[in-house]
Amino acid sequence: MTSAIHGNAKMTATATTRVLGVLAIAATALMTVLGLLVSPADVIQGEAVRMLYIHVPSIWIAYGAFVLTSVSSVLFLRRRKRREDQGRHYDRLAGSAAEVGVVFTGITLVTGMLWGKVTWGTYWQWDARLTTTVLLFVTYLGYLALRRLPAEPIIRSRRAAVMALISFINVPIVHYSVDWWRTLHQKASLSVGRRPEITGEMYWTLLYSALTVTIVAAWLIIHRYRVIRLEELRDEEALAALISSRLKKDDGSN
Amino acid sequence: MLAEILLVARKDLRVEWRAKIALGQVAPLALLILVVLAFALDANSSLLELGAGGLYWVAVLYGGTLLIQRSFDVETDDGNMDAFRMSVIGAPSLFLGKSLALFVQIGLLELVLGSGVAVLYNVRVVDWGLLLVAAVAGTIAFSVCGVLWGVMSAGLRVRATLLPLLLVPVLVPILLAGSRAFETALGVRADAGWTWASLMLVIAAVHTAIGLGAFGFLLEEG
Amino acid sequence: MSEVATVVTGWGITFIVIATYSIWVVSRGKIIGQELGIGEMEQLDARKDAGATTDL
Amino acid sequence: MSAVVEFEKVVAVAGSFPVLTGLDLRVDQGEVVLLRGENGAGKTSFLRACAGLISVSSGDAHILGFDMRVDRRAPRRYIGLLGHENNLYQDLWVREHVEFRAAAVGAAESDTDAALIRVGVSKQLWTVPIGSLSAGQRRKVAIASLVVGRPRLWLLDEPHASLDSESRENLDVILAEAARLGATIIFASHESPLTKGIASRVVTLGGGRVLEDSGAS
Repeated sequence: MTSAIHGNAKMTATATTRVLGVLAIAATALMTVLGLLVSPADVIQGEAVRMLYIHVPSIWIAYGAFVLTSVSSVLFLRRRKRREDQGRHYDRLAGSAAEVGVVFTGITLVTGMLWGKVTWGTYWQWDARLTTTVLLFVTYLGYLALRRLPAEPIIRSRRAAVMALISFINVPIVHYSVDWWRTLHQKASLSVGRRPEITGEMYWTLLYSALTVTIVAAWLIIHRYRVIRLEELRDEEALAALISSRLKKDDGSN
Repeated sequence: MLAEILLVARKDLRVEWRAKIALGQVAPLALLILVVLAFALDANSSLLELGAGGLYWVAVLYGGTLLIQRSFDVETDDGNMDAFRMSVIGAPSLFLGKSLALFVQIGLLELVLGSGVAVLYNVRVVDWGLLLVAAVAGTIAFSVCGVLWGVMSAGLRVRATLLPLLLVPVLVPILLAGSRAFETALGVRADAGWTWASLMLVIAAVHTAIGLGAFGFLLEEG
Repeated sequence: MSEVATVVTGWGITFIVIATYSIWVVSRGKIIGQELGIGEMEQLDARKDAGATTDL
Repeated sequence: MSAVVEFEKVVAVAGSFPVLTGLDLRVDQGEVVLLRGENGAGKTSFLRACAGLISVSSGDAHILGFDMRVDRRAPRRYIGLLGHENNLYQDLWVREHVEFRAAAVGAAESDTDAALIRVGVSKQLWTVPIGSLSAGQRRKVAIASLVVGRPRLWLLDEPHASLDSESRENLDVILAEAARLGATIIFASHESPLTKGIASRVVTLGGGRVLEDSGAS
């Protein structure tokens, strides 16, 4: 994926992403057929189980995206001095992965709440996983807010990278504290609807959905990366024009 | 290094002593929050007693965030950040010095709030040791996180709104652990208060380590 | 809401979100690309057939 | 004479605006350089680049022998910078502030009183909050905070702003003496007729470059 991004930073479309895009649409269509029509209803959960084909892969991919953000941020901090682009490649990767991660975390929350309404009878309960996920969502929304602020590109990238690392370190702390909180107070919570045994056709459908979501996410990250790159190119071009116009003006006045 | 830390902390505390923002404005406001929270719960005394630990930390979060803002408003005012960067004080000392000053200020705020909770919510302390350890650990974590995020949002136009957004998710485990530990210390819950308190110490240590490593890096411009 | 309606709502929201986000990303790329004059792929890569302008 | 400032084709960018566009300048020890130029000519940016507060994106920059592209923090301890803003803690008392600045740059706190007297801050103001001072008095406190650190390189941005004529002359005396003792002084000013006197060299900036240099060899 890195090479696909790298070699074509100057284009808005390439053969690779076009193939990936077509693949994403085809895979999604098949996923819809498999998930909504072909796969059977669950014995316990009935039709609601079909929500999990979106819900579960979404959170997997969200976590994957956040890991990518963190790894890119570490690479940014470590390599920025040695690289010609001052590590901005990693910064762009971190930013685009985080945004896609936030989108999929949002999808996880919405589908999870709908699933909960059918299965538990309530949209929300203070389940450890739900609580952690919503905190994850807010944390990375903050990260994106920090990235959006006007600042010198290098300062902004630096701040963002540090924040990405702190957030990543914080995820397990949040998770374990919330998890521990809930397990200590099981009585207080509603009886948690058991997640269904996923076997046979359901298992394969879930696995296939995960593959589909991965393709979609990869395509999104690549394109988002390019948009960031294009924005930077636009700024650089404007800057170069400014420098040359300033130089010309001074030469003229001399 | 210790001398540098104390120099920075002394300066911050002296600024506070002269201006009296923490004691004169933030503490009364935080007390007011305690009153408003009682309104929200319809002054139900048994609910208030049960929730005292959590409500205390909510009020600390509110007042502490204001103190963190103030701590960095002082540095960004009149271009002070430049003088900060031009000084010979090392970044780790700056970080620890500012954290120490915030620790003292938030600690004072907590003393006021603690008395407020004791009076308004009618609580009794059954384990002073736990209460103290949890309060100290929570305050350390609060201070170091505050300085870390404070410098990150310093000089930004939108820092008044951005700082809480960045700070609160990181502080969630502290608030959670603090609330539980206080509940045990106040005798409303027999749970593992000490384990929560030690979790708070671990979190405080983690963020101190991050701050020591990242502060200098975040302080520089361009 | 019935189970089926809930499932359809969940999938529907997901599709709408992903589609909206994709369109936003792609169109933003196109707009800036055009500003910079490096937009379409076939301008850079002559081997591709001219019909492949739609960016996926 | 050793070079204190050596800039070759320096380009610096602030935000997305080029503030220095290939600036060449060499300043030797003991020189008193007056920077002139219109608003936006790059005077402030040049001073900040000398202090290492903005980074050099291309070109070669050395301050006091330190390569600014390697570590722009290294020379800071020898530099006194006075910007447009006074860098004062409004809530502190005058003397407390100067003491803190002295300690923060590694100078002796005991020099505070001498510095305040030198700059002409009257004694009854020493225990007054800075926020309650007039603009001119604040400027003097800022200058005292610089004097106390005995910098080897003084970077002053409109140092005479809001000072009365007596204080201006006093500041010129202080600067001239510092230069005699081996310090290098670079200051920006619009009001050249008033301040040209102490300058040994006048450099005019424009568009982020040197347009005119009275001391160019």
